[in-house]
Amino acid sequence: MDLLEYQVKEWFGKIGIPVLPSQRIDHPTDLKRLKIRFPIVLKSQVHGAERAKAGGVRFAETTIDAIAAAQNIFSLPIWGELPEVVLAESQYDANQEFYLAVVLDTAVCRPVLLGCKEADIDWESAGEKMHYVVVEQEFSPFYARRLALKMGLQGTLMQSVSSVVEKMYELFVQKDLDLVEINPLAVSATSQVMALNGKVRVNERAIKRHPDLAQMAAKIISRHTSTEINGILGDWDGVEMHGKIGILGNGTGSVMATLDLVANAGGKPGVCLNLRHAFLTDTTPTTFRDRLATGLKILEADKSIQVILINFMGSIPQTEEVVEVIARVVQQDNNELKSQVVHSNGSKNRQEPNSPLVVRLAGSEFDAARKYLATLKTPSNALLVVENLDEAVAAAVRLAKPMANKK
Amino acid sequence: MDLLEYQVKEWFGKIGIPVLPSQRIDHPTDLKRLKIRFPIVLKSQVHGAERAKAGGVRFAETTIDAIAAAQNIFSLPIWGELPEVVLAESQYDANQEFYLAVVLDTAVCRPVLLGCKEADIDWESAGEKMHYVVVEQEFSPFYARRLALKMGLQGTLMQSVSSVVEKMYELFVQKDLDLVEINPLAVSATSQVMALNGKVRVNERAIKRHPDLAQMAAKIISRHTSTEINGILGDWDGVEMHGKIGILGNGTGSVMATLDLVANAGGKPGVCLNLRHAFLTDTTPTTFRDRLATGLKILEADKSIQVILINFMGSIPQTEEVVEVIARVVQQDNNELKSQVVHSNGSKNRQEPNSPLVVRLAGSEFDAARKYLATLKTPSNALLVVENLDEAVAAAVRLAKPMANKK
Amino acid sequence: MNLKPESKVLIQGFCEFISGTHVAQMTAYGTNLVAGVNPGCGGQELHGLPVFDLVEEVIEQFGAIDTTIICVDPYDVLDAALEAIASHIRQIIIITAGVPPLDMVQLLRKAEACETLVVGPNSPGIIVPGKILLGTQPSEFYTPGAVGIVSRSSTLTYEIAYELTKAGLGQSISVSIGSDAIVGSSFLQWLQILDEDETTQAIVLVGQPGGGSEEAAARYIAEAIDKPVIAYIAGRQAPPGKSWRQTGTLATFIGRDPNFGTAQSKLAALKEAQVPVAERPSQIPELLRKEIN
Amino acid sequence: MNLKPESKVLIQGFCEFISGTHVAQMTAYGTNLVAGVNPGCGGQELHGLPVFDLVEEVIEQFGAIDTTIICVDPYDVLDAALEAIASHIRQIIIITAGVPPLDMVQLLRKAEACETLVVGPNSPGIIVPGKILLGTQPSEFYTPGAVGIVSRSSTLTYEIAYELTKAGLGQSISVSIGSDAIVGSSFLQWLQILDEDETTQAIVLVGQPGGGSEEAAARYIAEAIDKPVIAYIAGRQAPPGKSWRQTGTLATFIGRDPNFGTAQSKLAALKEAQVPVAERPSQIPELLRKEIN
Repeated sequence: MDLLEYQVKEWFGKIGIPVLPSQRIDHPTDLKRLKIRFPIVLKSQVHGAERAKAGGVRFAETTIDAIAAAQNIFSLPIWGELPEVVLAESQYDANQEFYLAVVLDTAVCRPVLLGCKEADIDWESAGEKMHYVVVEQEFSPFYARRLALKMGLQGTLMQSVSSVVEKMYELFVQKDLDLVEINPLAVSATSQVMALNGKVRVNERAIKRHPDLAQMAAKIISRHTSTEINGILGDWDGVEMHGKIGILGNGTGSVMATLDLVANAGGKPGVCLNLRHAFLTDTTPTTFRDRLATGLKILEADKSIQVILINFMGSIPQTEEVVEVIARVVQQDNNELKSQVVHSNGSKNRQEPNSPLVVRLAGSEFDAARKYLATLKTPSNALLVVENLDEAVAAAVRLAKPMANKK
Repeated sequence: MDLLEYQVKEWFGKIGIPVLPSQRIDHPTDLKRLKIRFPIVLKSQVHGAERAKAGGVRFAETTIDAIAAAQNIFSLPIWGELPEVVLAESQYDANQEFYLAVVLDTAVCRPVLLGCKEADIDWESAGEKMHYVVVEQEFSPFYARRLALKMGLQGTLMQSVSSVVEKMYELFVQKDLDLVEINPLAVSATSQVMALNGKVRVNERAIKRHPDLAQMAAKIISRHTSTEINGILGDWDGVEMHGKIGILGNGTGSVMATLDLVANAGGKPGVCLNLRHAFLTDTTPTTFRDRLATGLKILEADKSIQVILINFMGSIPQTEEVVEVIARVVQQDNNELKSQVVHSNGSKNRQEPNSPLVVRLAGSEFDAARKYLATLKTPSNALLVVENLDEAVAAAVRLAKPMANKK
Repeated sequence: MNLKPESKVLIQGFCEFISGTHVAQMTAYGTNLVAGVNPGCGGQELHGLPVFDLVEEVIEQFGAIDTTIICVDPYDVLDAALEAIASHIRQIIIITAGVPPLDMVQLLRKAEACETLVVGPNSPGIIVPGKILLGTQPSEFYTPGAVGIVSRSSTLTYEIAYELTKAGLGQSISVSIGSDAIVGSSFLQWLQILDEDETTQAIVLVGQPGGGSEEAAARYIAEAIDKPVIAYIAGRQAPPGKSWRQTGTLATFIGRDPNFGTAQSKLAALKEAQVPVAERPSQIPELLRKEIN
Repeated sequence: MNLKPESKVLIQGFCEFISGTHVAQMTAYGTNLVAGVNPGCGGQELHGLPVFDLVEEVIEQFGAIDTTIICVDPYDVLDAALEAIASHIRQIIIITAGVPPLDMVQLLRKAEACETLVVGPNSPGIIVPGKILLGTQPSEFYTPGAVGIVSRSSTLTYEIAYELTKAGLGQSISVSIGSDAIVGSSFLQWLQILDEDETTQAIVLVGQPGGGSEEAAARYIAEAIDKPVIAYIAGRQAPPGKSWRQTGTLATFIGRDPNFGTAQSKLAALKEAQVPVAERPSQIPELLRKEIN
């Protein structure tokens, strides 16, 4: 989950990272009660990158200018997102600008401190200019000094930069972050440092143990579409493609392998979901059964999906209830089909049944499930239960083809 | 530094330890705007023990009763301390009462979790009933469960008690405490737990790195006498006795050894101060020189002190400045003597010079100092410089005797 | 690694990642499962196991424990593992998925200092077919034999075992190191164990996008592994963005390939190391046969 | 413990607890003081020592360091010590007084895990008269000889050395373990070192109120020390309340004597162990002579 700039700066201020005086503007008229001095800069609070290029950053010297600029920014979508908040901030005379970050490096299984004596880095050629320190053991300020010295800093500037890095690390651990970045960290002519812009990415698995973060996430979920959420909260635990075959599985590797098989068999994979752990959008604890039900709902709601391929093998939690969920979905089709014929609302497509389900079940734990599913009365093609994975994939691909543009 | 109950409960509430609804009362009329429901209990916020016995805890069922009780409490000193605040709190039906604490055990160099299934323990016989767990490595909740199980708890009560201990530990580390105690932790008929009273002792060496604590300490220092401060903030780094010979030294052991020598030579040691590190009352960083000056001032202000014995040996920081401080004190005597004779304020004793100084200096670093002090013109007996410790002690004892009741 | 059938095993927690069926399966397989630990439930019995509140109580009753299988809620994994380490358990298998990565960083620092092997999190564990089952791998897909499997996936691990079994190729050891971004034991450690294991004649390496462990494994195979290795990488057709999630967008800074974390990068490394790569799980047996013969 | 004169020594920090005189004294004594570390001052020279920003820079230039003497501000001691441990320095002497006790708890956990010896905090260090000086003990009061001194005090340690020297009794090793409530190395460790040291023929133990280390030392002397030991305990005449400060008022709970921490408790334990106790520092030489002869 990525925070907005004004939220990042609130956190920075609280933990003691120097930030400029600023004020949150919810409506252009708030600028009449501005508590900071002109000239100011007004910044659109959106998640998308390249906000300045898109016109989301404007300078103002008077209240009238500021209100006009804010009106402009409030009505300017950036990467499809309209800001709910604009940040008004003092201006700062920077002599130098640095880049600082703390990031979790999964290759070494440790947090890494990053620093560069340039801001706005060209990522392609950053290698030589970017310095890093791996936080091998429990953090202690000497790791931050190591970074500042590697960056070539000395004396008091070395100490004030390393003290900012210390606080970034404190935030990183306190809030379970994947990334905290200051870009740029401005250095004044008198060697004072100031975080002019910052980025914070919260690890999605830890959100639920921080009440403040859980609240932020819930707010984002309630206000945005799933694709936007995907962009803001980080990836779903799944893959979003635009083909016709939706995939549900248990475990990333298994879902990926199924996706590959579908593609290799000439099919087009659509949204693929891993049901092994909670979705980002789940605000309360979920069970496997719940996630299957949610996953099926997401795929049914997706208009491009024509076939749903479920791949379960071995043992999954709550086998009986899981089979019940599948049975209910398939039978609901039946009921819905009838009810929709009666209360047709004019949309011809809605009279059609839901996407057919190809369910691959391998392993003796599913013996009872297979028998039970075989007894269900379903519309033809609504449910196919297969044991062999290659066969299941072939069936899904076959079912997807003749039904093109069905929905 | 010991916190008052209402401060403890604020901390408990913030960290998630269950406390009753309560309200801070600064003046009896605040009870007209009471936000909690009657019946309530009103508790005097003082540092002294046995508050209830002294009449500092009263129950009230109506506003009129409550105001009367509060007036009573506000005018009742306990161990010489008048409360600035009274705490109004809801009442609670306890089924059982436990004792919980986290304390730093210096013998094992680790924090220790303590728990007992009885509150209001008789310390003498607590041994068998009190259970403890040493937090050997970094704390993790399993240490708290170990304690709760040793206490003989089970199921959900075991879990809710261990979760309280977890939070106590979090507070202990976050605020650098010597002790955090809940006494009693009430358990309701439905196994809900509630911290009815608590005690927090902050380690005095860590106060300065917590801005909130430093502020509390400064407030206490500004409002109380030094003896009260001694009681509230914990011991001075020194010993307070009531004899005639004040002692200043560098290091606890050296001060203690000097004290013993004085006592063994028939003298009566008074306040003894160790100048090796900052006094509790120092709110800003100090140097050795500063502490010597403060120490001399404290002893001069103490009316029972008749001789000051300084024991320095080997090397002390800032030797030259330190000698300068001694010289100035001795010479100031001269000046003050004159000025006091002129502007006599009627108090005959104040015409007398300050207490004589016996300065023991051993080691070659003091060679220059000895020479310099020998050149000073001082009233007879105002300054005696000796190298041998036993001799210095003998001189101090000798000087203290004929001047009995001088001040 | 102690994988002897008689070694003593404990289960910590019984959340959704483990079921009575799994426990029964382990017991039926002969795993010496002595007890379960579930705080607040001490004195009860669950899935035929005596349940205790603390690990130290189990050790008091049954003596030293060799391996613990952790299935507590994700936010309690660190505590459970630290409790196990404090009780001198030196092999930890974490089945639970969804553990916050910084908890894992803290755990791994401690585990390294105490020379403790951590497998997982988000791993179905280890099986030595016919001998011992430590985790939730369904034993029915396995038969004893000479192929070692090391994988980052959960279900895909036994998907591949199933293909081998169907093709008449038994397995020596199968381990999933866990599909999370940060896991304890590495491909390298397990390749070495399998290389030294006398029963193992060939190795199947199963990878997926994210991180750089397959690349490191490829280099290690080229340098140090004498036995034949076949690889399978899931997710070739998945959009590449997926992999960034596990690496932090800043991984390139520290001198890494911009392709870092993609299936393509892994395939290239394996090709460079001359490790044959299967197109799909069902192709693995035929590739293996070519290498073994 | 490596106390060889040629072992390499570093100073971290130059706060009020160390002066140019101390540094000059160590150098004059032949201590192989290679550098100082003072963040923000790298490249400068102080008291004749080259100053660096980081410990690792010193090691890069001078090779492995045996001992570091920490004199940073009290709140920076933990960081300095962790930096030293990360740079594989295995002997740490902390001169600084006023270190928060919970910082020490954290440091000691780490030091124990890394087998690092920590002396102090609030200690003037170690002297091997005529050979090496590690800390701020004034060497002028010492002469080489056969009496080992182990003490919790600072100034009182060399007060006693001075008495010995004046009486013609030289010293083998003198160490102050530090007078804080929580310190690294213990009386027991040093009694063992002195017992094994070939030069040492007799030991002086110097204690003060607070904690239970003198009591533990008394029991250890009775059980394990063959050489004669003389004790001196300061603070017999001090009001007993003082000792509580260092123990937490709750110490009695865990099965301890209500007298715990007082000078009286220490004297009783020494009597029980039949260790002769001096009344005053100047009495120590005569007691020693009785034991040696």
